[in-house]
Amino acid sequence: MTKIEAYIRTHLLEAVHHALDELHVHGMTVIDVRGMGSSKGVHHLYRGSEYTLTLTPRLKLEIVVNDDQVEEVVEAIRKASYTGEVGDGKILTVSLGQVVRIRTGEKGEGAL
Amino acid sequence: MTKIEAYIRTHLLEAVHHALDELHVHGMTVIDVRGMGSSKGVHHLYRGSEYTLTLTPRLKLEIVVNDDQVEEVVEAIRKASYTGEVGDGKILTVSLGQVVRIRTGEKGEGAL
Amino acid sequence: MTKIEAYIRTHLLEAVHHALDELHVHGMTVIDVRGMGSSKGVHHLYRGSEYTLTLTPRLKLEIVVNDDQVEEVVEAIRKASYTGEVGDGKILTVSLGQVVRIRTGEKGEGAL
Amino acid sequence: MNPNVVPTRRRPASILIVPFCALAAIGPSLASAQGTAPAAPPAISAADSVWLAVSTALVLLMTPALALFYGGMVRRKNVLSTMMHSFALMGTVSIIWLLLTYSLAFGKSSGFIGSLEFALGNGISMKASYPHTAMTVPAGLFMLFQMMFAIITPALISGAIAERMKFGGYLLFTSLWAILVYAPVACWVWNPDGWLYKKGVLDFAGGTVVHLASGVSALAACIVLGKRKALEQHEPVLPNNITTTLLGAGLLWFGWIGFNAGSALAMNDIAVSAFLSTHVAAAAGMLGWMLCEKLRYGRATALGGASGLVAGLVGITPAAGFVTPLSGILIGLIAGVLCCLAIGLKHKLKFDDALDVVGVHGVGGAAGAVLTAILADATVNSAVDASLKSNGGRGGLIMWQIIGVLTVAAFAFVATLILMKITQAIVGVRTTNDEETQGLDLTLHGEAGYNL
Amino acid sequence: MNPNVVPTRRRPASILIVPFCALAAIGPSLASAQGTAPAAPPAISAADSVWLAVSTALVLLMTPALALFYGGMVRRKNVLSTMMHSFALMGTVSIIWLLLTYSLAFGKSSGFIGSLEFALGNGISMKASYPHTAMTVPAGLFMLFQMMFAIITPALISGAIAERMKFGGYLLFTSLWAILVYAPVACWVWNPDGWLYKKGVLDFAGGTVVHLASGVSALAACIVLGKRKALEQHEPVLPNNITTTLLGAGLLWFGWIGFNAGSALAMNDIAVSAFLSTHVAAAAGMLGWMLCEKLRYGRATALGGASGLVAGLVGITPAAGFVTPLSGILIGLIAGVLCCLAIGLKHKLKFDDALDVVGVHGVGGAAGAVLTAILADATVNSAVDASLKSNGGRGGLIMWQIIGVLTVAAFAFVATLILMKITQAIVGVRTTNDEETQGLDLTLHGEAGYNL
Amino acid sequence: MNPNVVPTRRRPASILIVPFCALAAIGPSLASAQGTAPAAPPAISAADSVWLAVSTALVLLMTPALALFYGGMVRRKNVLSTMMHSFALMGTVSIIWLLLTYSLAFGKSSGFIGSLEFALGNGISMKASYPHTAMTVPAGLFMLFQMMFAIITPALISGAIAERMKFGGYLLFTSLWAILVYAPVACWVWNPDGWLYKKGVLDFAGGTVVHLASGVSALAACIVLGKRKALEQHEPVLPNNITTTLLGAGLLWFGWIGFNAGSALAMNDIAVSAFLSTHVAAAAGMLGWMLCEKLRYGRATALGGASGLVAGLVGITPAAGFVTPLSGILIGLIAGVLCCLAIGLKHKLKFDDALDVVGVHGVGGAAGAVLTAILADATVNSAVDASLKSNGGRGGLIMWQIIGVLTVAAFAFVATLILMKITQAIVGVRTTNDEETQGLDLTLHGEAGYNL
Ligand SMILES: Nc1ncnc2c1ncn2[C@@H]1O[C@H](COP(=O)(O)OP(=O)(O)O)[C@@H](O)[C@H]1O
Ligand SMILES: Nc1ncnc2c1ncn2[C@@H]1O[C@H](COP(=O)(O)OP(=O)(O)O)[C@@H](O)[C@H]1O
Ligand SMILES: Nc1ncnc2c1ncn2[C@@H]1O[C@H](COP(=O)(O)OP(=O)(O)O)[C@@H](O)[C@H]1O
Repeated sequence: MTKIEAYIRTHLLEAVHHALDELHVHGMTVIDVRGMGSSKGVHHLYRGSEYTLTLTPRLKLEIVVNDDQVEEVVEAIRKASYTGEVGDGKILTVSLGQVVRIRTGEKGEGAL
Repeated sequence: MTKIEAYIRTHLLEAVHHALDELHVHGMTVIDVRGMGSSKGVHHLYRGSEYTLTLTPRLKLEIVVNDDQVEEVVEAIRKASYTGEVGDGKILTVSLGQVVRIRTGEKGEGAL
Repeated sequence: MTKIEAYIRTHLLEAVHHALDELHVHGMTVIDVRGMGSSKGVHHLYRGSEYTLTLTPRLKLEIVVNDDQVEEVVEAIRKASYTGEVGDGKILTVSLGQVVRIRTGEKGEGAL
Repeated sequence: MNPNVVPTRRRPASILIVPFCALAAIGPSLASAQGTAPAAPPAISAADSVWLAVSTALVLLMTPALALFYGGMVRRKNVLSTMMHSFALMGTVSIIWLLLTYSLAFGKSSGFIGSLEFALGNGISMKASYPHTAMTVPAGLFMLFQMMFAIITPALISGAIAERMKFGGYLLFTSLWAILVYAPVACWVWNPDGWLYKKGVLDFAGGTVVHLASGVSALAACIVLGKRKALEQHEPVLPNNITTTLLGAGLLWFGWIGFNAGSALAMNDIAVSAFLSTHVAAAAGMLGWMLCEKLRYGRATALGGASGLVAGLVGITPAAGFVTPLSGILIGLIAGVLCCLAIGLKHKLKFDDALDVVGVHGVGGAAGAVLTAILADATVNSAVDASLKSNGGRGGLIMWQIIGVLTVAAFAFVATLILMKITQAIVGVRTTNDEETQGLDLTLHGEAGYNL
Repeated sequence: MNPNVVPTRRRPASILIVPFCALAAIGPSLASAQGTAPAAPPAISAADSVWLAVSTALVLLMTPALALFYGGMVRRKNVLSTMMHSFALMGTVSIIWLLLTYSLAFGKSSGFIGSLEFALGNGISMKASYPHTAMTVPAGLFMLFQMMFAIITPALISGAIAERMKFGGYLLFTSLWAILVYAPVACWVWNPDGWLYKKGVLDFAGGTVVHLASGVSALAACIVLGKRKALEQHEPVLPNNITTTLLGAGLLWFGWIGFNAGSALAMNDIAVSAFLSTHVAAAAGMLGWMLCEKLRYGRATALGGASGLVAGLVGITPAAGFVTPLSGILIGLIAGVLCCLAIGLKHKLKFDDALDVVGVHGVGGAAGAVLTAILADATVNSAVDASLKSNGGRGGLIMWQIIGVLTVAAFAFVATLILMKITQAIVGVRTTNDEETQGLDLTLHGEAGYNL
Repeated sequence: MNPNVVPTRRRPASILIVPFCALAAIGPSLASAQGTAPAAPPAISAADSVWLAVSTALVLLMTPALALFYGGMVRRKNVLSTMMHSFALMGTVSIIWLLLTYSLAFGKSSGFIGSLEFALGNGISMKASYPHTAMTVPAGLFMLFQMMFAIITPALISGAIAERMKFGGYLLFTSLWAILVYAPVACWVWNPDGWLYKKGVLDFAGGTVVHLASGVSALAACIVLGKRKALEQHEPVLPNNITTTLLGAGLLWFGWIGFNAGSALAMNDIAVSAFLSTHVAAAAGMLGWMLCEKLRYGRATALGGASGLVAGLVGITPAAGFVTPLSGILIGLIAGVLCCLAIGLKHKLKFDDALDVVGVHGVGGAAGAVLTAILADATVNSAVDASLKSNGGRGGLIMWQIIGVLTVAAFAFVATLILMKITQAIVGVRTTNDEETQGLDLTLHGEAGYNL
């Protein structure tokens, strides 16, 4: 089993969600994060004090899939979260030890 | 060393916390997340516009333990976060490279 | 490729940020979390009801780096997030399968 | 007993003290003439009417203020349902009051409940004053002013039943309560024919009618309702937004000026005294509560300060127009400290009074009523003089004031128990465990307070 | 036609009904004398002036209240830009009104637009009353009171164009609108020389001038602006903070007392009637909307309650000083239910009226205006009698009221289309996609509403 | 010099201009009689009393409003401690004022400090007017009105010392300041025996007493306290909730009507002028600041708009009842732009004035005082005429006004330095580094503002 993690732009969640649906991937966890990378960051202005916050709002997605699905899911996420502008983000894969479904106690593939 | 990750229902945090105490596991990190899976999601109604938000509030737990503790901890979490209703969540394990305790610089088991 | 994860004190973000800059590491994702460990937790008082919240605000940092950089980055984070008081936190490393840059589709080292 | 010498919170405004404007306008001669010939109702005073209209608007604002005060203290998942408890009564009780309960409270009466003479808003003049007591303001305005009191009183109860009551059940219960508890009690104490009123019981702005009645009813209501699951499971119950509660407290202080100083029903020395004693009592209440916290817990909190100023305002409500400024400080201080201690009762006695309505309004209201009898000063308000006389001195006044407190408390408690049981039988009162854990905002109203 | 018998929302305050204070002071004799000799302007009344000053302050508060009401309903990334839409007009329109538009609205007029006699604040006395109608308050105060109406009216429109309009474009458009739409319409309906005013059209506090005009203009404005991207992409658009919206609604209710009861321009029976009918209409509006939701969606919401009380207030605005309390309940109820249904139109007709200005203020304003003609009661306000007479009875009044609604609606709609197009040509009206996705707070103002 | 011809902000309300109500009631004859025989105090006017009571309530609301205004601007971890800084003074200063400082400010005086004649609230009548100047309102009400000014002035200082001051130290310092700085300054400028008052220095509603004094003291206080660690470490300091600050600004604008127009102490042409100039100054101040931001930073912000309207209100405070509406616009505009630039000083001069009290209230207050002398208009307020005469023309008035500014500034600055040092010695003023990093809400008060 593998966990796919993706850092994406906040407003592209719907698009990724849609792309996953088409692959019949229905399980996902979303986390509000702040990220920095190649992009410049955002300017804030409060009573004349200007701040450039390099950390800008992003979403982190975590999707546990069977290993055979990894390729297509990664590709689907990439397409759906692509804009071509600096700041699009990254997709990572982490291989998991075990996966347990709390409700049933099923392990491994059955847990999804 | 292994990191146990669990997606659970928000109101079961206290229960899991309690279960971990009994195993003398005192280190944990909790993250507010939104998740989707088999459960239907929640209906919102604003001035006649109805939305079904498939992403519902969940908690993600991250617990670093020694490999020999993994089984009992996973089981303890499963029991404590179990309701039997769709939406209970998942537990994952990720094997770690190294673990460092910032305060002391201790590595590995000593870091916990 | 490796993902370095660190649980640190919220007010030390700037310091770590600075330390990473010096290593020319510009990519990072920051997550607001609550953590417990050796430290006692914080007292809240509302109309005579006192609560000790063992979960206190912390930040989780996620930094993807090339394997050759892991050591120096971990060390840099440790130095920057060190106070010597109980509650400084932990640093973990997780080895990744693949890493993809959404904007370009580059994989592996090129993705950073 | 000749009503013209009955001490009232109303008469000073209209007869014993002649409104300034009349003075300025018509001069002492006619003024004293009025004093001696109450038969002829005093002319309507535009200035007094403006003051009462403004006070009415101020008291109107207190219910949204209460929504904020309470809303900030509950958990985020229940913030809207809690605020709705106050807002919704601005809808239901306003209509009920105009159509029915104003008449039950202020219509001609045998002493226990008013007649239907004003039912459906009949016979409420926008030009002439309320017929049964001498006033210098139009009856319609007096009715509106009293309406605001009728709205906020049941809303106060909502703090006790927060986070676990069915919305339908809440609406039914509060409507019944407005008719069967508030109206009678208001009649007893404020209707010129009311039996407690005739005994010279002093309640300037509602210590008994508003705070004691709601505080005691809160106790009965939360006993019937039972504890929140979170308490049983010892989960921490953290207020979602104390800045909202502070805002509510600030607006309550502002509105309370209309509540107390407006209860003089005219702009005169009584109104000014009430304004002053009210303000310093709020100040002293805040300091008293914070001091109590500092001594007991080592720190003074913002929530404590907000609670303390409300406690001070509750304590001074029955006394406002009857006491000196220094007595105002004393009452506020006592109320602040006392309520700070009283909110501990619920833990000992194991009832779940979510937002401490019993400790603040019940205890504070009772204390205020008794302190009023002790500190009421004839030099501040000649009505006190009359009241002392008709009760054969201070002792008699205190005794009757205590009798008033006990009767109202007993009635409100029993009646509320019954009404809650009836509601339980008809539509139910308690939400399901699932609704309670998920939060009432989403499960009962389909909304989230914050989507931040 | 002799202006002295023209029915007006103003005259009752000053001539047909004699202010209390005058009464109390000078006695019936002179009072009736005034009634018969309006040539001699009535004396300035301090009490009436206090009431109008207070009412002005209350209406002033309504614009910040609107900022909160609207601000809570948008997405968190646009909360400040939305609140700025209301606050900024407190800056621009206040100045424009003093320098120009007060004169265009209330200066001597041919019936369609006022002269420049008061331009740059000239000839506005702080001592003497407005010269063209009999009033008991200083002209400067009357001008200030009207200024607050001029501010909030264009601010109401901002709800329709929220989350996607350029700030510069917004400021230009609203300034043009204040001059070229609000001033003329106010002149037609409220200027004693106004052509609709002379026809005896009844608009007590602005159902036509304020709500209908802004509601219809909102439709035109959001048509020109187009839909938000989020809607096209069917993203959920969740209100960021409904507690803020509830606070705004509470403050609006509070301020609306000044808006409606203050429009009597004196403290008298008309003011009291207006206060009462306004309050119960708000109450009934809240209940109506919540009932409608309960029946349609199975649950009543807090946002619905807040929307309903505003709908009730919108509905009663033109009627306030003309109808009985029971009619007030009826109007509020109808407005609440009607607006609850009307906000569905935008989905059918596919225009993006972000915060339902059309459904609430357009529909509610129109309904209120017509209901005013149907329910206006001569026993409440003798101006109704005059208006009925001059229109040859109820039928004629209703007809003229409808004509008034249609003319104002048509004018406001067309004029707004043109002004939006002009603004588009000069500075542009629509933000870029990028600004819209990132949020206007950061992209247009460089701020985040919340850094929690 | 005969006090009866001393120009005052108070006399116009009572003698030079006869209250409307009196006019309406008693007619010109007696009116002019009053004008010529000030010896006999004018009758109490109910209408004037209502206006002052309402104004008092409005100013009361300004301190909670300030708590919101400031609370929204600090970091979330300090929101409650910052709000407490305002709320707590509603407790302490209210009591201190009644018991002591009212007498020190307004008791019979040698010119520098008042006697103890009113100490412990003695001799403050609820019926008769303040003995040392002719007024048409009861002394008790005048005392209450002034109390609200005494509360908010030290609260203004709290913005400068936010996020790093011990709560105990804050309470001690502000109490000392209320007694040893506010009372004397109020005596100099507003007591009929005050030495600056006798020089004909014009301060209608507190430009010198309230804003300049607090602004300069803020500078001294934050110098003693030192910089926040966050600033030294160049961490971004982001306001936690600007919607809260906007709400505060809206309520401040609302309350300021009472602050300025209420300072006429009667409902008359002066009050109306003050209301009008105050409102347009706030409007112009908002536009001025936003314009300044637009030019300097390319964007206008919501926080800037809120700051600008406050700056405009600060600027007009000393001038309100003395200038024409157009001068009001000018003063507001200047104040808005000037303060927008002035808040940059702290970066250059390296003092940590957290919420820009120096830049807004210090600079704005000083500018307002001088502009008052330049623009004060005898046709608006005959007191200006008297003041010009007694100072030998405009030049003399300006000179004396500047002397007033400099003396008050010097005194407030030095006295604050000393009081802060004393406080430091007794209970300490600065929180520990740990408290500062964790946030004062949790460490000093044991609360979190938000548990969302
Ligand atoms: N090395 C990294 N480690 C962790 N997160 C990263 C890293 N690089 C980028 N990110 C995440 O991806 C987001 C976008 O990355 P960025 O480099 O700005 O875009 P791009 O990949 O188009 O150059 C960042 O905001 C951050 O959340
Ligand atoms: N494939 C997945 N990847 C990541 N998180 C998941 C996945 N499936 C479920 N989750 C998390 O677990 C939570 C509960 O899962 P769900 O499938 O609804 O319950 P159940 O396991 O009882 O069917 C989800 O809200 C989500 O946070
Ligand atoms: N076993 C663990 N698993 C996950 N997170 C942990 C663990 N132990 C500590 N943490 C994180 O590190 C933070 C600090 O740890 P703590 O043990 O309190 O400090 P120290 O390492 O100095 O003893 C905690 O708040 C928590 O977020």
